Amino acid sequence: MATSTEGMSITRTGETGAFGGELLTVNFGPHHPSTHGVLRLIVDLDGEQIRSIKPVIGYLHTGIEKQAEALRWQQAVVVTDRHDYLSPPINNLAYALAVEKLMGVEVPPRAQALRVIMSELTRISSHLVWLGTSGIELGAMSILMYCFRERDTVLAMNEEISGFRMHTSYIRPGGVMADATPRFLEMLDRFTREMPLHIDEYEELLTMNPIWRARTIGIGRLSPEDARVLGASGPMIRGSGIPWDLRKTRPYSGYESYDFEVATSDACDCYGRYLIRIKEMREAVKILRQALDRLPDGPVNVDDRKMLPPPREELETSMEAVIHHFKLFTEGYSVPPGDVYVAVESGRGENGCYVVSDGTHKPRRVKFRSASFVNLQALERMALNHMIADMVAIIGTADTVLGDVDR
Amino acid sequence: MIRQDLIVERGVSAGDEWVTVESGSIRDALAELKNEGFRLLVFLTCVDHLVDGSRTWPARFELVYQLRNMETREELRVRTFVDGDPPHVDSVHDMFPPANWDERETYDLFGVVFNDHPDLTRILMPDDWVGHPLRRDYPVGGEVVEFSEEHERWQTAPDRA
Amino acid sequence: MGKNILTTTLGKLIGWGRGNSVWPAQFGLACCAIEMIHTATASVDIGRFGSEAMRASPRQSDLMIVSGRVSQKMAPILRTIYDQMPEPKWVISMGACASTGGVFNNYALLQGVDKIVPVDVYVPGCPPRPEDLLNALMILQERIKAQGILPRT
Amino acid sequence: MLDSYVPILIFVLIVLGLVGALVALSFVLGPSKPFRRKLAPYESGIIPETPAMRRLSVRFYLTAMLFIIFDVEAVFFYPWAVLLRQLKWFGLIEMLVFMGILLVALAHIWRKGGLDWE
Repeated sequence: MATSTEGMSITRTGETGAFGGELLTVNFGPHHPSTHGVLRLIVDLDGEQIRSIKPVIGYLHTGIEKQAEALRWQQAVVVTDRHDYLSPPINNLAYALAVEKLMGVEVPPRAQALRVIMSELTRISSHLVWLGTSGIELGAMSILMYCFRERDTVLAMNEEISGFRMHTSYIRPGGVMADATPRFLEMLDRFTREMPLHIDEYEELLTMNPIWRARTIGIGRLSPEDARVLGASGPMIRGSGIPWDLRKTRPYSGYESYDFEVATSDACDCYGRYLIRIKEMREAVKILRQALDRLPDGPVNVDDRKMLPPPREELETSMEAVIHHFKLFTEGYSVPPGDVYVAVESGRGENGCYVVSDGTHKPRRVKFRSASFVNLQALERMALNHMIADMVAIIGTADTVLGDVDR
Repeated sequence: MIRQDLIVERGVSAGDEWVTVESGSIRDALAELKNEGFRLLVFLTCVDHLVDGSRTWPARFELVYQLRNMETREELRVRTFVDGDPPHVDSVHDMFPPANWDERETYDLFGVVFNDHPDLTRILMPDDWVGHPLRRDYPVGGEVVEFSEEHERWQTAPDRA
Repeated sequence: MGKNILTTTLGKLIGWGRGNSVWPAQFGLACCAIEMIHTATASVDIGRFGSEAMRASPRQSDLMIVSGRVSQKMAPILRTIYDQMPEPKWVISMGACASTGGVFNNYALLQGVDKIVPVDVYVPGCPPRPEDLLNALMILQERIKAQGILPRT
Repeated sequence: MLDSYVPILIFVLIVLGLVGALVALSFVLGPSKPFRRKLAPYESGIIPETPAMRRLSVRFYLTAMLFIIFDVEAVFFYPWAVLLRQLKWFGLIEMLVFMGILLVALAHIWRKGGLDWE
């Protein structure tokens, strides 16, 4: 096992700070309660002011892209769940859309609506985790309990429709795993009515809270030019006044048929991004409402026998079904050669999936374009000359998930 | 769009436009595209075409630059093929800041050296890791699963499997 | 100290004290960490079992819940944190990735955290439900209560 | 005269006895296995090679001094508050004068910018 000590230890540089004190090199290390995962920042401090930041990542590198190359096309869905573990269905959607584009297959409208429902539910649950953990880092203890109470209802819905709380693997190339059960639709209906009231509770807790406003207004300033140059996406770029939302600019999976607003604010700081995420949760509930009211009926999977196993009862009667079933579960299907890039809007920003196929039954290369990996690079520009305590608010507002960064 | 002499090949794959460029002139091509409005580098990665029968590849490593024009919402994929051990290509971190970490990751996982990159060190793997994991001749590793039919192949490189 | 009526009752008292106040170190790595937070919040309250105070520093914690996948780069750091925890200390390996490498059998992950730290309770699941983690904690509490007085050195 | 201090003596004895017993018990019953790596400073999992003792910037010293001045001022309030009923008007005016002087000092520091951190 590589016990590298070189990259681990830190040496204290000796330059002098502004008021004669020496720069203290502090390790905002991998095991830290407020880094939203195993992020490590080597920070040079002059008193309490940050003079330089050097992010060190890779402490959660799981080799997901190598694992996807060793699995078959339908098996790789399981791996896509786990790199951005706060929005698993959205990762599945990126991978599924990419494979379907390569196969030249179109998913029936009911499956598209169910995919939109699961994506919006995941966006809400991802924002709830962000709000809860960012709040508790800045001292707002009770917001965590409120947020995770609602997140439990979302996870109960995930479990109802796919049998799994977090990594649902619900969205697959060729459609979705199973149709929505009536109980799921009833839970979703109650959720869309109650959630706006809960969001009002969060707003009462934080929006006018003087401590919260003092800790977030004017902190983590990212100018529109910086956001555009650094390639930030999601609330990071919308927080700087650029209304770039992939669901509007490059719509996918039927998003153009829902009307919702893109939450932007030109405050360019943590408070602006907090308001954006709260508004995004309200917009997500509006989309869920529309999707539920206009849920088309029909099949939920493509009826392409090469891609998806035939229904169980057909196995007794038709011989082709048995052959398809056997071939699918021994070798899996093969995708025509080519490469494609599909980008979807996750809670953090643009989560894309670049898939290269060489015609065999295993992908040649699966590259996940992760929003957190790019937004983390904006951290250095936002946090310079801030206090070390504001560093916590800035890491929080970047909403990086370290599984997504390290893949 | 960009000067004809730079383009080696052009095509559309599953709805995405792509252009192949000589590996030596990657900087000029990207500079030109940037002036035309493709200011955002969505991602940069590498694909290893060892033992890839789907097409005859000019070289083993294919570097992929995905560019996007935020105003007209167009996307263009620029490819270039490099070879050699280790393969060398010019860095574009000054034109596209996001490329800084992408290039470090591509160096870390594929071993592609980007000339005059400010800090070309490993970003994901431990600093003293040997080998570049995402190359096709690097075994998937992990523990050998007993009684699995890929018991032997799991450890050996694909071309000797 | 020999085994007599005094030490066994004292042992039971100490075991009861230790068992009901196991403070976990906040060692959140990946997806299981989110489920660990769920265990600590109101719906499945770990506070009823004395483990609500998730300490950030290893100095004040006596249980390390390894929640998530341990990569090769994180392994020496996990071992350092385990060393820096005061005695007596226990380890719960939460989730398939921590216990056996889980879904990822590849170069990047440590195939099971018991390769570097002695593990007391394994929790299956990917990620396990909050109730599973609670069950593991209760199993650990029974084991702690049975330990009684530990040898001095 | 001394017997009015007996409760305080009993209180001190109980405190010392309890704390002493607890520490001794935990020292005797708890296992302890110190070794170099465990005693190394904890910095988020990384063992630093060089000590963290560096020359601090002078602002900390300024803030510390300000705190001490106004903390000592607060200490003088306690005996004054206890005896305020006997001191009647004289005590009140005396304390206001005392506070006035310190308020002038605070205003001077505030205007000179000693309080803001940048």
